[in-house]
Amino acid sequence: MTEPILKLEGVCKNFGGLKALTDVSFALAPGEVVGLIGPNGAGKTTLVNVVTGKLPASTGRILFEGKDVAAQKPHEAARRGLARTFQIVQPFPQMTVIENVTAGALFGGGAASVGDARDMARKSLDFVGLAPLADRPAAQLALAARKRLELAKSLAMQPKVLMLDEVNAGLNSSEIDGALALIRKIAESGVTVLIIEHLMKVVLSLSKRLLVLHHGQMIADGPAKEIVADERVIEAYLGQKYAARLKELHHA
Amino acid sequence: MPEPRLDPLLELAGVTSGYGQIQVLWGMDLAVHSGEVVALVGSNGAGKSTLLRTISGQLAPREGTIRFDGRAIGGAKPDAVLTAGIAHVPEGRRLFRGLTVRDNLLLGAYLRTDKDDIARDLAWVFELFPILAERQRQDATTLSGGEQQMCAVGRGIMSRPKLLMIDELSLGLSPRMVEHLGEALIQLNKAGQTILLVEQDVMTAFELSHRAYIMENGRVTRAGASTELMADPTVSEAYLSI
Amino acid sequence: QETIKIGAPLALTGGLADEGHKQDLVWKMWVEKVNAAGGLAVGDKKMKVELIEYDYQSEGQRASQLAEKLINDDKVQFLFAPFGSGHTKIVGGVGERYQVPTIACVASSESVFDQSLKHLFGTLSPNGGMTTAMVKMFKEKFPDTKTIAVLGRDDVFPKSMAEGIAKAAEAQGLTVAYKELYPVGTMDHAAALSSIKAAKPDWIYVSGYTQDLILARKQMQDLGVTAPIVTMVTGPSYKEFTEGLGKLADGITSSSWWHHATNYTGQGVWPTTADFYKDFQAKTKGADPDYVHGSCAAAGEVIAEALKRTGSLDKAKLRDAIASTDIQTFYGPIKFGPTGMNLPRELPIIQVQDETIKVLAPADIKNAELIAMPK
Amino acid sequence: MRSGPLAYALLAVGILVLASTPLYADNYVVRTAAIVAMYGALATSWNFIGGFTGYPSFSTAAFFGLGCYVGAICQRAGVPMVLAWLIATLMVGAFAALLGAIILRLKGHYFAIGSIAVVEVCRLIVSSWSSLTGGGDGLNLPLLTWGPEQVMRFFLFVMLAILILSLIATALVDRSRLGFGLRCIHQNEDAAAMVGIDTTRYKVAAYTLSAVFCAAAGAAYASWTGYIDPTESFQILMTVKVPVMAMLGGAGTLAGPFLGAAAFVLLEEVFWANFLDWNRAILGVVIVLLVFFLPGGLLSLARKRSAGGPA
Amino acid sequence: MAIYSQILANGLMLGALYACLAVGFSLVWGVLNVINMLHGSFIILGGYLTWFAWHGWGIHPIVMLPVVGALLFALGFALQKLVINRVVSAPVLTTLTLTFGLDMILYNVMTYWFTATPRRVQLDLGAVSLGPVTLPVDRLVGTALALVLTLALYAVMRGSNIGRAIVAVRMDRSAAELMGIRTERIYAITFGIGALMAGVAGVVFASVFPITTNVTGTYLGKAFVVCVVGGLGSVPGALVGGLVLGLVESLAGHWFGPQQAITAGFVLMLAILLTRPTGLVGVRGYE
Ligand SMILES: Nc1ncnc2c1ncn2[C@@H]1O[C@H](COP(=O)(O)OP(=O)(O)OP(=O)(O)O)[C@@H](O)[C@H]1O
Ligand SMILES: Nc1ncnc2c1ncn2[C@@H]1O[C@H](COP(=O)(O)OP(=O)(O)OP(=O)(O)O)[C@@H](O)[C@H]1O
Ligand SMILES: [Mg+2]
Ligand SMILES: [Mg+2]
Repeated sequence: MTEPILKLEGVCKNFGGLKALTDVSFALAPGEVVGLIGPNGAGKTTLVNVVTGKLPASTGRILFEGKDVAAQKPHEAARRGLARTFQIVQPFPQMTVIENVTAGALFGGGAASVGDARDMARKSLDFVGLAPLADRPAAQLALAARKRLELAKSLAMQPKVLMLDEVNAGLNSSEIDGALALIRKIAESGVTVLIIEHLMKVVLSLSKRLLVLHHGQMIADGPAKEIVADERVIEAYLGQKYAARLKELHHA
Repeated sequence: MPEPRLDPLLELAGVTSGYGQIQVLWGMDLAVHSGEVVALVGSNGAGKSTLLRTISGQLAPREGTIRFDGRAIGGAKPDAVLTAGIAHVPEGRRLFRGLTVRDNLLLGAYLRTDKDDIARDLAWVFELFPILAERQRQDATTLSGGEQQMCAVGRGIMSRPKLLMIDELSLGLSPRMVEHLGEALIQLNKAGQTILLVEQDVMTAFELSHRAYIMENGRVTRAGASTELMADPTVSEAYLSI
Repeated sequence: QETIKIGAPLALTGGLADEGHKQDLVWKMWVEKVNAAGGLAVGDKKMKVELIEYDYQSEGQRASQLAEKLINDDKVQFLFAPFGSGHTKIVGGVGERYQVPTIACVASSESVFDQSLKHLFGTLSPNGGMTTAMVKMFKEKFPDTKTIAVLGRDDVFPKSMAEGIAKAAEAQGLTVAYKELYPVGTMDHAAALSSIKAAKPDWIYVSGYTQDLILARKQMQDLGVTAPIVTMVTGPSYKEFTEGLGKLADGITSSSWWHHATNYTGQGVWPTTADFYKDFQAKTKGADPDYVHGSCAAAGEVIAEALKRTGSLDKAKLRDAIASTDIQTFYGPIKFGPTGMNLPRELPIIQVQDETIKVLAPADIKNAELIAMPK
Repeated sequence: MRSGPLAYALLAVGILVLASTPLYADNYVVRTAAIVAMYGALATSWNFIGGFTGYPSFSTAAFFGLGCYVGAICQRAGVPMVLAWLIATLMVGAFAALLGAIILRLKGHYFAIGSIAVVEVCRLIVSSWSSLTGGGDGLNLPLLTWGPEQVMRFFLFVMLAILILSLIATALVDRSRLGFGLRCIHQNEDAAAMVGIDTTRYKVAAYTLSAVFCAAAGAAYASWTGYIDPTESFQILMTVKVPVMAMLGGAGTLAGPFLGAAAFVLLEEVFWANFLDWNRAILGVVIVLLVFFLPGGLLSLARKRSAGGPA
Repeated sequence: MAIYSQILANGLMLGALYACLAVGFSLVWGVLNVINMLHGSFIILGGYLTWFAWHGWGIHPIVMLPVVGALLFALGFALQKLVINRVVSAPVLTTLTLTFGLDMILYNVMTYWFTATPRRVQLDLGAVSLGPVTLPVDRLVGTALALVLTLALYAVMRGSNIGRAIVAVRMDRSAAELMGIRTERIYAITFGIGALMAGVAGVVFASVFPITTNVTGTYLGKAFVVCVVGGLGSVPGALVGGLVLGLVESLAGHWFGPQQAITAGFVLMLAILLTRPTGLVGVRGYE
């Protein structure tokens, strides 16, 4: 059993009286691809925010490569190799696509100079297939391209753990297929990936293991097949109709 | 009196539109009849939201005509379009922060002056979405994503539109929530509401609608009864895989 | 034909606009009168006077900028400094650098003149003269006066008055029961006045500009703060003060540098105070001049005298001639001390009685007795 | 901020014109040139925080005023003039860094208010700390004993030097990691932090840079006029005027703030010389028109011409 | 102890005036994202109109209240409709530059016509005593008016369609359009209301303080502080901010002398900015 790369122990986060996360614990092994699902408002985005230092945890430990990083700032997380994408995409709108990615390489990816960073950025644009749009201002991109830009930026930061917060929401089926291939490629390069998504197609086709958050609590953690059959998960998240549809597919 | 069954409630012919120098719609034809649920599906950036914005008056069409309820409404301002009877539930819910759920719903009735009817419609929205009644004094943006979507739809209903246009009903919602909202829409339609639904999740869209249009690059490429389209192998290949 | 050019950076807009307009008014009156008489005598020929004014918008930086413009672009031979000690210092500094004689008509703080500006001359007497005599007189008339409360604006002149009166009062055996400064931009005096009320002083002394004083008087009334003597410096010297307060101004005492009730005779375009008063009333349709008007109108005579005596436009000679000025004017004697300030003289103490200004001292122009504040 | 050759040419011409005024013009023109250089330095300085980083800072007058006071107090204590300026620059820089670490936690509107409050608080503290600052009486500084021409030239070159230093700093920052990071922060601060930019440190650096040149200019200005007081040194008007200048020229560009400052000072010059009663209103009208017709600043004129059609 | 009841009364009365002074500014800033540099001049304009009516024709300020309110509403509405709306969605620095320019014009016009002479409406209504506390009648009436007007505005904002529309436009302009709200009109109405509140504050102020154009900057500064202390863009925020500021200044003036009173206000403001940037009762969302 390898040492987990990211481990949460009893993490809680409160907003005033609201308990957004209660006693959340789990661990990710290096290179693993794990899905995180849960109803709207369950606390998924909050979890990412806490792990990346955007929000301070109220209590609990966050271990990254064995070190407690609960008190880190976002930029420290980025430099350590903890990258994330935003549920609502956050580009630097007036900058070109390549500049956006260069920022990732320069500050998060440890590039020595702006020139080096540019080279790294180019590679990561090639990787996600955005190279043709490199000189467009980010604001002009359509949604799918913006989501790719988020990915490219995160990749340029040379992350060890990548947290994807609904990168596929709003994409249609064929676009999703492209995105899936891309994420698989990233995972194959050894990056640990945590996928947050409401599209079960994406979650199921990428991850063998699923975590389920509900009202800020981790109600299930285990192999995907078992999880989608779990009554609590169906009750809280999938709904009977959808679960039935899934089961049908499994039989087919 | 025109025959309501035959004459479409909303009719677009050859509409083009866009932003500044970017043209997005390249000659859209589309019709919605009274009492129908019509779905509009298509790839990302096809121009679905742009189409709804053009209908609701946030964008002016550059060419073509938009007729609603027998009148041309192309180029009218949003308040005029709303008065004519079209409500637009925008992509991403766009509830007003700092206002309660109830105030948000009442803003849907901003242009209406019939106090008693407004109260009745509010009660009807609360009946349709009981959770909103429970939360009516809460700041709307503290609702969960699904509840916000209900509130947005409810706000659309509050203008008592002849046509309700909903953009991206299921975006970012849990499967269970999508199911729940779908049921609510069917209930609404049964009560006589005409609906134009833009939906990324094609399966859901076809299930909820009578007819559907498929859009690509600012044009309609396919149209027909939803059940037929769903059965069409070319369509299911391109748009349906679980 | 050559003219004599006098430059004046003035505050025609901004906080000091009213004062600026007063200066503008009487200087123009003086120039008109001088030119109507053919001009000023320089030796044996007469030269017309030209007054060049710019609005410095009550901003010190701009005042110094405009002073330089006047000297460099307009080639003025003399400068009139603007209102107030602070801005006088700034303009005086510029005059000094270019060795252009500068006449300050409305700066009374000694700190302005103690920085060895050799080209700056002030027609007001030191304001030290306003405190000691006042304490002495009030103590004499109202022997029960034991305590004083002082509230002063934190600005060059009002602050030095507040500090001066406190010192003079202590020196003559009074107790200073309250002494605070309020900052520029104070909107409300209620807190300070409530504290003063609690201290129950026999004499309340407030210094500041007209608008501060109107507010302070009004709030004293509202909050029931009274004392047998209430002094507001230099409130009653200004008609804006008495007009703004109406009945409420009654009983308020103050000191001033000049009052039109005085009767001086001297040289220049207005040989007597009455002459000036008459012209002024004609010009303003019946308004009364205050010390700003008087001091500024007399300042021109300093220049006239120096030109007459030197008979040339040589700057250095003119400067020396001004330094040795010793003349009588309708405004009173002007003779500069070693720092360039007009010599101390007995300054008028005034009081508002029945909404008009009465002079309590000095004895020769006195036309009323000190009365206690009406209850 | 892509500064083309045009910007550099404009700058060079501008600086040369200012520097050469003593050759052909009278002292007053030289003085105006020095004031242009001074405001140019202030606006260029503001650009670090306001232009690059996009934080609406109104602290300029605080730094300027503190510069005046630190310089004056040092000089009165016998420190040689230039050394006093240096001390003022360093001390105010350190102060800005400390202050920045506190108020840069605020964003948008709140930062704007915080930064403007700093000016007021500094003014109030300076005016109530009479033992050190002379309070409302102000402070006198030793006047230079040279002739007026020499003094004027000297201060023209001092102000020009500060301006040039601020421009060089701008050009350097523009090309560096710091500049890149600041522009990222301008565009989207959350995202900037997420790509690994230490936003706090970067912002503090920008804020400090925006202070040091103001402090230097303030200290030099105090020596130049020879008398300072709290109301003149901490002018709210200056704090609003400097960003307005930068906006007029083009915020976030290399040459814009300087050009805006030059235009503003010259316009003021023309108006109050020619319209005694209405100078303020006329300047107001000019500002309103500029906002309408040149929202991107004066530089956008030049850019429009050189850029040609849409890309 | 008597002195403290007086000090508290002073503080509350002053605070209500501060609230009245700031509420329009806060609204315009919060809703339109415009830092309205004209606000101080609007107040003085309202004050001068009152003074001239009183001085020239003996019209009582109470009568002028609706008149001045209507005039300033019209002025604000027109300014926004014709001028500011053209750049209203530009960054805050641009609109600030614009209102700064407009204020230079208005200020110049006012000093030219009215001069800088301090004017005062000499109502001199005397004072009433409540035990050890003396309450000036005019200020008491002013305080009551300030409170009533502020609360009236609050009622409008909370309960009426226009109020909801104003909040909606502030939060999401394009979604508001979809509700049939004509956003430009709402902007103009909001700016008009801001000017109206400034105008009526001017009426109250002219009856209580001497007014002159010199104090426009002071008023603006107070409005800033009140907004921050209470919270930007909300009526209760301005009310709470005004009252707290009035109390703090009053107490600090008593304890540390008037010189420190204003400093105390600013220190309070900085402290609140740093610990609770949204103000004491503010809502989030103006970052
Ligand atoms: N900054 C905040 N302040 C107060 N409450 C917050 C804040 N951020 C999130 N919340 C609340 O915390 C809860 C969890 O939100 P979160 O965004 O983590 O949900 P989520 O699981 O990502 O939901 P979704 O699937 O809709 O994106 C919600 O009730 C939300 O309203
Ligand atoms: N405000 C805008 N300015 C410029 N271009 C825009 C704007 N909004 C959308 N676009 C462009 O118009 C095109 C169509 O966008 P639209 O939002 O209508 O697509 P859509 O079909 O609704 O897609 P989605 O499924 O992502 O919602 C896209 O290429 C997009 O980049
Ligand atoms: Mg989320
Ligand atoms: Mg869309």
